[in-house]
Amino acid sequence: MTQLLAISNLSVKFPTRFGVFDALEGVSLDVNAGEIHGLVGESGAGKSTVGSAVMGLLQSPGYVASGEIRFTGRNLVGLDSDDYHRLRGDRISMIFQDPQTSLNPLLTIATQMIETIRQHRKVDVHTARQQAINLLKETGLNDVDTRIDDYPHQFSGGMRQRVVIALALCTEPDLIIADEPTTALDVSVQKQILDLIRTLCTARNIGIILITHDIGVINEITDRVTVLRAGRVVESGTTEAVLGSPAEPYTKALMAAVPRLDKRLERFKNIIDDEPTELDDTHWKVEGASAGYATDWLLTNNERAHTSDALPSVSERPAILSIQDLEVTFGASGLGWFNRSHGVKALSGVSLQVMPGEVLGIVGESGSGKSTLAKAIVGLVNPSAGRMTFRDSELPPGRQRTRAHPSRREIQMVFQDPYSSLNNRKTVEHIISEPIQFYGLTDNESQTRKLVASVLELVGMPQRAMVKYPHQFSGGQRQRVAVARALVARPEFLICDEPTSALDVSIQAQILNLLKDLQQTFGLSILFISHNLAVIRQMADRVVVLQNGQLVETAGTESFFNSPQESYSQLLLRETPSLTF
Amino acid sequence: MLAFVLRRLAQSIFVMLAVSLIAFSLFRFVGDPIAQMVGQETSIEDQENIRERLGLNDPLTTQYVRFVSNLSQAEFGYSYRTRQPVSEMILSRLPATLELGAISLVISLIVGIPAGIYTALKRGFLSNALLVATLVGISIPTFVIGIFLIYLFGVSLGWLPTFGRGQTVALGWWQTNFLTVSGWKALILPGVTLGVYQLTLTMRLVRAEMQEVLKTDYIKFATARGINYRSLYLNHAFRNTLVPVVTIIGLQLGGIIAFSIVTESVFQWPGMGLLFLESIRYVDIPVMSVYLVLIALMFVVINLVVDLLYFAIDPRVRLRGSHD
Amino acid sequence: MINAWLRWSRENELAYLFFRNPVAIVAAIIAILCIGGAVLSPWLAATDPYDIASLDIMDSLIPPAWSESGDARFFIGTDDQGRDLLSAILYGTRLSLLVGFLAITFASVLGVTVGLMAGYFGGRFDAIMMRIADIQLSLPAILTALLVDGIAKGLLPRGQHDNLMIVVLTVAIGLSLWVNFARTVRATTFVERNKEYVQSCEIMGMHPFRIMFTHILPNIMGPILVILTVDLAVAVLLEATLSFLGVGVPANQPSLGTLIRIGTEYMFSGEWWIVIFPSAMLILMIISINVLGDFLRDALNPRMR
Amino acid sequence: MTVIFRRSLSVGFAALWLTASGVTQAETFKWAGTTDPQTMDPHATNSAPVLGFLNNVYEGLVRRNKEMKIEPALAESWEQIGSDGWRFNLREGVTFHDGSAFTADDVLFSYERASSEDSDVRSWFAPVDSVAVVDDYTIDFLTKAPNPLFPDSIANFMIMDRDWTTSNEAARPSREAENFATRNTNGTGAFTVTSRDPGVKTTLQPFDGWWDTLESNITEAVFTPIGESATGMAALLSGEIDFISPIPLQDVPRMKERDGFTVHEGVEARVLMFGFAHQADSLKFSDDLTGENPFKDVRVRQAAYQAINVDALIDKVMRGSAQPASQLVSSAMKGYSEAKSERLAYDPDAAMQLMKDAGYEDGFSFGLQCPNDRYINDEAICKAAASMFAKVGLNAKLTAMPVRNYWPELREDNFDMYLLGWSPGTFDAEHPIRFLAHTPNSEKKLGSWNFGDYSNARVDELLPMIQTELDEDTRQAMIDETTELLQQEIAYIPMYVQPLIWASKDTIELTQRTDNFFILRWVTVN
Repeated sequence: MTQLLAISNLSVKFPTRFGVFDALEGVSLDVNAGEIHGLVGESGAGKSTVGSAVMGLLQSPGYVASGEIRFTGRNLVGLDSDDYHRLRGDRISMIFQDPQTSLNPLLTIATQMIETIRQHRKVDVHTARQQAINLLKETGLNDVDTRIDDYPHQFSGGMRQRVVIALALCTEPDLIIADEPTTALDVSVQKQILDLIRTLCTARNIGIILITHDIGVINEITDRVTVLRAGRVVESGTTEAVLGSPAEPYTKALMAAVPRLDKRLERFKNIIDDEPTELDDTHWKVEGASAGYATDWLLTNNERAHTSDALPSVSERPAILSIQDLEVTFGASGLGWFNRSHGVKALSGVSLQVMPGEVLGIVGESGSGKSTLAKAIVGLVNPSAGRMTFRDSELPPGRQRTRAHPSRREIQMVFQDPYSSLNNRKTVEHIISEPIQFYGLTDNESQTRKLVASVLELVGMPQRAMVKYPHQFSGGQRQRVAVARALVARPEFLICDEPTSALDVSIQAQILNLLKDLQQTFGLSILFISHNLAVIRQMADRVVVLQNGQLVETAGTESFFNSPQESYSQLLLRETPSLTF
Repeated sequence: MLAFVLRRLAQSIFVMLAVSLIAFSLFRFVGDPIAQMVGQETSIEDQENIRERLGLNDPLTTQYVRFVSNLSQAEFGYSYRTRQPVSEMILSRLPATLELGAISLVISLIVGIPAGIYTALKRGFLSNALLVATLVGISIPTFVIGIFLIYLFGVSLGWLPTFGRGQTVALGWWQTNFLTVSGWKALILPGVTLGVYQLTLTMRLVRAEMQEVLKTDYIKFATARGINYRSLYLNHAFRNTLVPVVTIIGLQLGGIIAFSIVTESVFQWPGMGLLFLESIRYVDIPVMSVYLVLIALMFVVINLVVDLLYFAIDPRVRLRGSHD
Repeated sequence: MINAWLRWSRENELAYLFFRNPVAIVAAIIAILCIGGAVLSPWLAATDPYDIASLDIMDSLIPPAWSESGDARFFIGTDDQGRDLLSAILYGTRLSLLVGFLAITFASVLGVTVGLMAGYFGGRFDAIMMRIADIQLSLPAILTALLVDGIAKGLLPRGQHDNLMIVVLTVAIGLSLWVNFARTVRATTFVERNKEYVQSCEIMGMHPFRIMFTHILPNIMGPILVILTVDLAVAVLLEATLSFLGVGVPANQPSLGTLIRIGTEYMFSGEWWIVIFPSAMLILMIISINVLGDFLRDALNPRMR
Repeated sequence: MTVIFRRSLSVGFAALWLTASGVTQAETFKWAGTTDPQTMDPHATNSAPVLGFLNNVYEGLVRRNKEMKIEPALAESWEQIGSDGWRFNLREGVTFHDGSAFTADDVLFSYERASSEDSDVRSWFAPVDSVAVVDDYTIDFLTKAPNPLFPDSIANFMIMDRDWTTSNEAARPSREAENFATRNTNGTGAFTVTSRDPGVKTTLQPFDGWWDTLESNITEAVFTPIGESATGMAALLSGEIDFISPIPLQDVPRMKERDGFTVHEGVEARVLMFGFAHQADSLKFSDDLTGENPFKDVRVRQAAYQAINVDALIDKVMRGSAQPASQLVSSAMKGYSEAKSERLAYDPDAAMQLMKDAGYEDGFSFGLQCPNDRYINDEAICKAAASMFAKVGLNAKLTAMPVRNYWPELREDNFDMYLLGWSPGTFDAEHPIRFLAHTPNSEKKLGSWNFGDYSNARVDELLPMIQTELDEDTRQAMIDETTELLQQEIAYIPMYVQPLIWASKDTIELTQRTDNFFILRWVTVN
């Protein structure tokens, strides 16, 4: 094995108005030909900065402050920009995260590939085209001869990522930097792409730097791994060694936070707590506010609190929510005069029940209709057929649900993206107190204020958070606020739509812990939606699998993960990268 | 795609009817056409007779129905002022306005687009100078620019004509400026006056869009593939700015037509805008109303062309369209 | 004090960017001077140009004080009516800005409301409003002005026209500008309405108007603010152009545009100051507003940073 | 199509060659005015731009010479027949531009055409009872009453050819649509129209077969309307045009100093005046008075008169280029009252005293209407006057508007005081008395521009006498009496006679006539 790339003591600085930010500090790593070197870490760890630094594409005003990047012996730091540009694509190439955005939408695949090939090799158009066709075949694209003249939007996500890889391979580079190459893909496709990368690496003897936040992916295909945290190397070595017997506490904690596919944990333990807490935050209190006050308030006037112990078991009680033959069709509008289309069925014939105090996990890939299901329940979309019953009474669908309908309070939702689910222009106090005031749950403002502070404490936030704006918080903290907002409405039923998929694993673990705690304390019924089977396993009592808008399988969690019945369920379980040791 | 065009045409008829109604209600407020038609010695009775004969005493609805039904039969009526057929008057003025508009559009594009790309890519003195210069451009009222240019190039330097179209050549009914030296010379000052504002908008828009596109993944990916900068900026980046740029340019064409009223007035450019101003002055209702409807028609056509250009530019639109 | 300023500017993104942008600072100073001078014109100006009794035709067309036949009373000379040009410019700026501010207020209230509703409700309402916007775009501002002028004259009692012209201009310019607001607000509302914070309001059963005005509106203030600045400049220019075409403010209350229009009549007669000073004032003011608009556009657009 | 294309292309190349080689004939004369003549039909529109322009193309029985005096044209001579008629002896050997001969029948036809329902000049023939062709070269116009001024009143009555007109279906002027005569001409005048692009350009050439000798040496004349005065000035200064009418007053001093240009200043026939709402019971636009109309009081009217410093107006607003006016006509008009040529003096103190006497010591506000695109510096005059009025307590609220709105506004009596300019079409003092001083009477078509309803029985009595009186001295005495009445009652405030300001290159020799008609046959290019 020849050493392709040797990074030593690399420091990258970004001057900002708060001072100079050290994106990388003294990072050293090396990559050999025919080897996949994983870079893993949470957001802000500096993984992508390593890639950009190697490519010479550090975003202004970032710069390499010190250290060397030796590529086949040649130091790339300080290289003339024209020379660097010749090097790019030719010797070093790159694969980006999102195949939806990394291809030029206006040019055909052929145009983009031929241009790239002819940029670096003196060949005529025909030869270049033939090379492009061969490459696309190599990456596993079907009907290459005809499809090469298609535009990017005509390909599915997985196919597109194959095209991206073919493009990166156009000039037979020695080193490829793959920045989260499978993060935007469904698990079933992810596995194929990872296999492809592995094959190409071996067959072409290419060195690959694989940047990812997913330890499962690292475990799956990398030869060696470097763990980064806040711009510094935490641990580096062969994948087996680092993941098998992590030496550093951070690595251990990181691995502990990853939800396990093979077993259910009561709680995540040993969590890294990175969230900075300013000192004065902890001293700022609203008089009389405490987590206990919030718990008491939430439990008062709450039927569950009184009845849950009285009834013997979950299964004997009537379902809190039951759905029969739900069907949702999109795009079948009669508005156009000339194009009455029949629309796309996002959901068809879905029936399910949620028992009181139960967590029902909904799992499926993108396009499976899992979010549509949630929206149909809360009334955001209009079902075209089927009926829903909530707490023994008919739940009017979509627009027929009046604004004052009691279910509007009783059903609450936690969204996927905490950056868009909180109104950035309102204070946290305003955000949380809005449902309280809207539903008229308190008698006066001081009580509202006390309650807001208490609920914040309940979800693990300092009370002072209430005077701040969402943008002053990290993603995990925002998600806590979102949970608090859902909680103060005193809901019977909570829908969590991918509540952790936008978060780092350690934060995900915290939020999952929080949800578990709250569910236990308040006996909430939860519909928990996720694409991540491991997360579902940690959270759900029962599992529902959706595929293309249809219900594939319903089973108790343990039995599902131990012996899935349907072939699609088996496929999903098989393809999900996981930590199994 | 045919369905799309048909749908747009249906909407267009609605737009045109609305504009014609507005145009029509405008009449009553512009002034008294009769007083402008007759000499000072014409008696009040004679004026009343004319009013009656022109149908101006009919109820407004009757007048509107008559107007629309005439329009639909391509009957545009006669000018109150010159008594010529309105269609002929407008047709004879149309080439002047279109050629002026075309020149100013060309000026705004051939200067605005490269300048926009340049300022998006480079920072530095020239870039800042361009940005400031164009700011000055949109900060000065069109008529001040026009009069200033006339004074400088027409009077002080004597290089260019101060008014009119110069020598024109007839191609059928179309009088063109493009075939004579004096015609070209006459186009320069009004073309620049009218183009400056659009140029600024084009440049700023191209700049903003370029800056956006340059931050996209596919440009980063293309850079990572070592695509040469020329192709990167023009073929990859600029092409992707075209959809918004074409949209805005379509809208600007409307602005050019609207602002040509001022420019034509300053340069005595015998186009439709000047005709329109004269018509307002003489309360020449038939000319005004047909002008307005024609402008609405132009807008409709421009909007349609812009939408069709999307088909040409963006395969996503094109291919979705063909599936319908 | 200064430290507090600095700390505030460090916490406030906009202020930080502003204090690092010398061009924006200069522009802001000029804009403040223009607006301040205009607002305070009754106290700053040496004479009241609206008080026709104080005018003396014998004082007309006096060149600036520093030239040979200048008069110390009139620092930058007088116009054709014997008005002190400096006072006239200050008052004219006030009138132009008044018309500009009123017009963009009108345009933004109308445009934002329409844009919010079109973007939020979509569908048929959206289609109809956008067609109406098309119609508006195809009517040149001068026509809108004539139409509004005509209707106002028809509806309102005689003798009120002079005072009315400001309202007429405001409405006319506002009508020509609301489309900008409507289109932008509609586009951004489309984006916002699919965000989860809006959905969470919808789930609660909040009234659509409450969602639009208390939740979406604060989130789209950035683009609105940018259009506000740019269109303020456009409105002032439009008023000047309308004056040029003869649909402007009343004769005895000259706006900056009217002053320039009158001034252009003296281009060849050697009385250059009548056109130069008002033009310079207008250009300076518009440039500074535009520079601020540019600054805001860059600063408020997160994608540009 | 191809043929047309090729031909026009060759025209194009010819044009290219012309421009490129810079061949310009010295005798091509380019001139510009503010408005294009609406029509080429001499009977269709009674407006100065049309009549002025067509005077170069068509001719009447009589014409005005450089001093505005009537001289023979198509009629070699004329005499009164009996007390109620005029006989015109026509010139022989005159041909129209198309070569056909001019006879009495053409005059009869033109009379019928011009006095028809569709004609805009029919008011000229209101006094005519009948017209009789005596022979080919003699024609009689019989009037309803003695009419001493009849030949003067038809100087702009232009003769058209019967055959050309009828064969081209233009036997009557058209109100609604155009006809052949709207854009084509066939006169007997010194120039023929060779091409016309309405609103853009009109080209004329001398008529070879003209009966009179042509003073002018121009071989081609091109007229362009330029509405924007600054643009027109620029065109003249850059040498693209040889002559322009008018130029802005403020440009006169500079223009005079420039080398190579001449300013032609003269006095027009138009008198500018303020009129009052004489009969209204209350002011329409007053903030402080209701139910009373101070302008009914002659003292208030006189106060307004004496508040205006006409000399200052002329000096500043009109740049010294106007003459003060004491009556409704200028001194160049026939019947001008020399005896009554004194204006009341500018005297603000007297004006304030008059206001006090009338009971308006504290002043009052009223509406002053003013056009802004009709007369030279009209708006500026009103503004300046308003500031002068203000000094004696007459607080004018000025509303300036385009003329298209102005006349309807005045017709609806929406004014307390208004600005008016009057140019007598007959160049006789009788004209303004008929239109402005006589009590409005729509039946008799009198007082039709007397917006303020001024009424004086004696004036009404005098008008028909003036119209029919054949003896010059007696007639003048009547006019003097009328003038005195109008002055005593301050029916109007005459201010000044509007100037004529033309400018040309100094190589152009021309004659400026009081009626502001630009006569090409008097133009010489040196």
